[in-house]
Amino acid sequence: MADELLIRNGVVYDPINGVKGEKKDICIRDGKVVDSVTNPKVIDAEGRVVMPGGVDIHSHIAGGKVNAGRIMRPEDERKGVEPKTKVCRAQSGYSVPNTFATGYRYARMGYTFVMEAAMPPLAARHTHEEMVDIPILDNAAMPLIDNNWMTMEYVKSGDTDLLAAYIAWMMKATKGYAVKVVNPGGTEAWGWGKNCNLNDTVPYFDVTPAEIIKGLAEANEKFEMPHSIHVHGNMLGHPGNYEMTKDTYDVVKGIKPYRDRPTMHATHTQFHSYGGTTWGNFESKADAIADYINENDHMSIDLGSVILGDTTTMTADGPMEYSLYQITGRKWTNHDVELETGTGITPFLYSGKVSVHTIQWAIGQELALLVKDPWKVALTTDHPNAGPFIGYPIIISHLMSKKRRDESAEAMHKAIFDRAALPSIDREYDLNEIAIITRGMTAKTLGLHEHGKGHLGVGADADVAIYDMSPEERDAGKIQKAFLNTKYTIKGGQIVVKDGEVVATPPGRTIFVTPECDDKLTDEMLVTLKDKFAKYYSVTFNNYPVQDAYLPNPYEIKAPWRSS
Amino acid sequence: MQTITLKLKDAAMSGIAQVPVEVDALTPDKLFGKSEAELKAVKVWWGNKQEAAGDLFDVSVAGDAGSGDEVKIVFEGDLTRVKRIGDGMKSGEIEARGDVDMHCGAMMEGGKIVVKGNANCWAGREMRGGELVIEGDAEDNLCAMYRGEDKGMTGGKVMVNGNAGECVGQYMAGGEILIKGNVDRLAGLSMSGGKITIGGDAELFGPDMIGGEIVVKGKVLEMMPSFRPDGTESIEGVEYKKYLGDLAMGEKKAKGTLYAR
Amino acid sequence: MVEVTDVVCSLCGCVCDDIVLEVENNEIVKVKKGACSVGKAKLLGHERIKSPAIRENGELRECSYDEAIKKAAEILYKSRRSLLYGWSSTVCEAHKVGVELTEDLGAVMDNTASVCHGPSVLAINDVGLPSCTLGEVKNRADLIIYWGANPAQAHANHMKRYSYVSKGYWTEEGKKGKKMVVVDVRKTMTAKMADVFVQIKQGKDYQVFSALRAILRGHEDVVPDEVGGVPKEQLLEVANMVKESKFVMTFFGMGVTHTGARHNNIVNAIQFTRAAHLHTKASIMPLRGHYNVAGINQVCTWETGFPFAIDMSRGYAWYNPGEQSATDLLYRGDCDAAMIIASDPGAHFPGESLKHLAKIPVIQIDPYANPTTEFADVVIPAAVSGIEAEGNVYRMDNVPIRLRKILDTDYLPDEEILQRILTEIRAMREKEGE
Amino acid sequence: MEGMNVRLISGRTAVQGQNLDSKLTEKYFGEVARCDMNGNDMEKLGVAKEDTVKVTTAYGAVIVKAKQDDGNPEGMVFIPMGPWCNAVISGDTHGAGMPSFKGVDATVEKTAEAVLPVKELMRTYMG
Repeated sequence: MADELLIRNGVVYDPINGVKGEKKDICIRDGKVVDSVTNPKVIDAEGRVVMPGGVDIHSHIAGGKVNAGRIMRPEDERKGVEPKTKVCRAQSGYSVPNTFATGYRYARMGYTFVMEAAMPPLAARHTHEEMVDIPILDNAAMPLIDNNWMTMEYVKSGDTDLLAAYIAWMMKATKGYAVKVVNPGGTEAWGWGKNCNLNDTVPYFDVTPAEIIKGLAEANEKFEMPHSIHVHGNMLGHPGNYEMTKDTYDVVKGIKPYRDRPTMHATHTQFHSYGGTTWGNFESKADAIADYINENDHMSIDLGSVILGDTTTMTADGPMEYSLYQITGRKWTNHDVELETGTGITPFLYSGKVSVHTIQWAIGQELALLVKDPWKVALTTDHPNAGPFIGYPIIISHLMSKKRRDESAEAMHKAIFDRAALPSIDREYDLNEIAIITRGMTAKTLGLHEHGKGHLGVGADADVAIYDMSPEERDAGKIQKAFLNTKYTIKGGQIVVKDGEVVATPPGRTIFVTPECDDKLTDEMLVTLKDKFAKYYSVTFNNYPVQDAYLPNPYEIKAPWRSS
Repeated sequence: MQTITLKLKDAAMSGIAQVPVEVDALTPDKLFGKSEAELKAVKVWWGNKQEAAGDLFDVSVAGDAGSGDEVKIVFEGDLTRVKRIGDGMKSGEIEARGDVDMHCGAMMEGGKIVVKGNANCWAGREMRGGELVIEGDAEDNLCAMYRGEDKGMTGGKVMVNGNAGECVGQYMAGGEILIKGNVDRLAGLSMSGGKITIGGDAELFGPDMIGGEIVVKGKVLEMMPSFRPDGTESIEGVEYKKYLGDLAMGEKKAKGTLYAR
Repeated sequence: MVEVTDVVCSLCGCVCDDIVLEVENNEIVKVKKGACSVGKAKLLGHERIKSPAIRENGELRECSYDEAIKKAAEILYKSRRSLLYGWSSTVCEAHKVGVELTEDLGAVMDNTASVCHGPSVLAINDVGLPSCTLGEVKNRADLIIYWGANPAQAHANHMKRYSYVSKGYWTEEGKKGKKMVVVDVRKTMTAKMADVFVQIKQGKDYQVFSALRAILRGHEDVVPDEVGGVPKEQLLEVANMVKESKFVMTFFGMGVTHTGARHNNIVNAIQFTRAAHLHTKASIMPLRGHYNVAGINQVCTWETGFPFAIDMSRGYAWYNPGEQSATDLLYRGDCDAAMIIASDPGAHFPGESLKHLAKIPVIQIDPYANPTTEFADVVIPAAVSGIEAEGNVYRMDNVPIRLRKILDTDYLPDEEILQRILTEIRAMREKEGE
Repeated sequence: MEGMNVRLISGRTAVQGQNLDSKLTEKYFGEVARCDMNGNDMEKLGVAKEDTVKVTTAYGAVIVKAKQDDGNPEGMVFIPMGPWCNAVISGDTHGAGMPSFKGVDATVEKTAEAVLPVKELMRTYMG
């Protein structure tokens, strides 16, 4: 007998299908949304908010960097400990939770897909090993391809087709999803303790970060890639960086995407929207960035919104983490990866008593509120950089309630009234807009809506979140509570959370993209690549690619070469 | 005043292994207001299982208490494998009659603990307030931080009549420690506040200090090579050499002070 | 005869992956390329434990896998506090089952880091670790420091593949364009190759690091004329070499973790690297011993939050080396049963700790008999990972590499043995209605 | 002559590594059940290569064979890591999890006693 489920009478928000708070039944059979069911188990969702499973576009949940953060922070791991239960494994950690806690906590918030935002190709096996250990969630990971010597050499020589062949090989070798860019050129320069601005020349490689971004965007569009290039630009976190951020966006402006999606996704934009020239006169320039996004259609962004409190910052942007550690003097881990990328990790405390942190806190929300079209914005905290993902409900409650924002601002450093725009913004998100920035936009921007994610149309994955709140709820505290623990989370047709408790822990799938590249091009590229392995890598060419054993539940998306 | 006497039964430590009994559930504030039957039923971790306090200890109760402050717990029997005595305690008094195992007085916020014997490692770990008296020796990491934390003891008073082991007051940020005897290496490691007084000898004390002070009344067996002499100062009528550091942390951070003879 | 290439060595933390073997009739007959003498010895094989066995009246009696696994499960199931120790010479797939078993039992899980680079992990807990992959060293480093380490003996391919002798992008000339400093208490084989040999007094590493840090931070004035047996002039010389380098790499070994201030030596070594970074690009790395000791630290960390010495008795992880680490549990007589897998405490633990191991029931899972076998009450032979079983391992720089299966075997892989023990334990629990 | 006060350290050697998985062999025994000393120290003790010496610490005593290695400073002896060295090492880790495998105060003296083979050495722990 078919496995059927009927979610009855919920108030459904399914923005991809244009459903904005309609009372509607959701029928599920064998893990998919269907038209009708015959003999289902029934969930009564009368008066409750129903959304597709959440889709996180950018979060650091698995891999060497995250684990190095855990090893460095036993004091974080001792927070949030929960003993094993009949269903759940033991949990540890707050800003860098163990893999099990990561799966449970996301599922409890109604999320069913999370994108690991940065996978060092050489350590891709590690990322996959951890992703397999994250229960419930479907996931994917973006390999870092911007500071790679191969990339920079092809950008320099202008061989976009060969660069595309390299991207294709890398996606397959790492079982990755999209091209990730982190401080292009700057991370390579960090190999010598240096850094790069957008138009600086990368030491020894004679290319600029701007050229790297442009080259990768062009090469990415050679294929029918579901996602654009995913960019963490240069000079993250530096006062006055907003001009460079806009210049970065301009770099890809003329490049035509393969379909109706942006050419570049700019991630954790909060960290890139800074005015002033020093930390002393630091101010929000979220308005300037929002204006740019409002006026242009080739860009999407995610917030990187700040959650106050202690967290663990981690990024492939090694020089940025070094500057942060120089400010705090706290512990610092760095891990440069040969020929490819790097990693920096340092703990950080965002305090509402500190002017800079207060302004940072405001910027993330300003971006959400000043960008007019929510289809261009995704909710993230760049977990755990601006704060742990379990803070999402806090941000949702602030975006939905001007009153809540005013109350929070009142308790914070006065700088928020002088050097940020947030207190003067009246806009409040509605639930439809929340559904957009947490599932509709993210699924669409990643191209996952065509693979069953982020919506509840017939044929979609039966990933559903039922929140224990009425669509009329205006109390920010109650909204926050409802979004932290669902009434039900359903993953692939199976109830995984009930009344805020995890009740089942099925394994998730790993989604990866296979760009299809001409053999001749590939062979030509491989001559250069094999030479790199022979001379410079510390592992062999044959031991490099991720073996199938690392993806017990694979889901492949093919990206054909574009004929035109 | 109420006195609760908990004598560890001999059977608990008579197996081939001495599996530690962890008594963080047995503090004056947690036991206040419990009847003798309730008290005996309190669950105590012993290895991977929880046992009723009454099954592990002979329990006797005398007197009454109006608040946690008026509760005194006396631990008796072989306490060498009894861990976490007074862990997180907020008020009242604990007397441990014998040598105690690790984490005695860890996370303590108030009240008083007297150990009539030696204390194993991590006594007074992350202590926030109250008073801890160890009549014998304290082993290593007295009043230190938990792994990875940047603060150890932040408040309260600790007195050790005997000697203490390595890393006394590691990452200490406040409060006072007085050791009458000698200490092993690295006392006051990464200390940022508070005061450690060592009655006896010490070696390599104060490394990576960024605040606070250490006074060594006995012999200095070996001095850190990264402190700057800064004249002399008189403490209680005795002339001490003063040092500033640790300069290995850089000039800006080197705000610790050592006094040695 | 078949030639097998890209074979991954499962001996030390170097995890060399360019080994070429000749295989004939399911036997490795020749190591053609890539392995050092130590790795070669492993690949060519040693005498194996023939059969599962259970100790009866002091003697090991051979038995079936089923019987040994059932006996092992009984021992662990009955235990109030068992120690599951070892793990560094097996693959991550086995580690995962190990963590699950630990959690299920409410046991203590510890690994051999506890007696080699556990102190390094403790130091990372306090200050982090500025490091890199070994290829970075190969391509960029012009100053190599080996401190308390003797790779010429213990990691024979290390200098050739990754550091002093290797050639890379900016180091085309190999050792010609590099300098090497060795800090040790005795003049080892490695020390004899060094440009500068700093001979320090045994146990004085800590103060030497502090002195170097003070110098690198501009306070040479406070440093006395001699620190830890090293003249100040030589400290200044080393500090200058650091300042003048483009990329300085410090590798350290058990000469620093086993002595004096132990983990605080490593805190200080890392602080030295942080101070060096003010002048140059500076990185530091522990020379990990077993091929997958880094891996067990990784797996334990993502699954429990903590890298070693993990106590699951309360159903969640509590981490405190020095309390839950294996030598401590045994020395203190804290545990009532032990399962030893892929390691040999019999040879590598202090005698004072072994006395307790001799008293309690011991399960051993290993391909080879060793001193621990003398204590074992249940012996379960395993396939050799990297020769007879595949799986993931982490090199000393945490680069994940997949071990290959070269030969067929009837021995069970570690993962399967553990899974079967876990299944038995769960069946016992169900039977008793827990 | 009386025992000489020394500092004992242990560590890896290549041959010890080659025999990690064959510790019950003669090769391992020959490599690991030995004590490297400075030639001058050997002279003072009146021991020659292959003579047996008794190394005693506060935690135990062990018999090993003497071997000359002038890379060792005088007053320090080296026993490769393994069962013989561990016979005289303390289990106390000072709350750090790591025993002091290096830097142990010891005395060395010439002895006529024989080195215990590994299995017999293990049996001494059985009590």
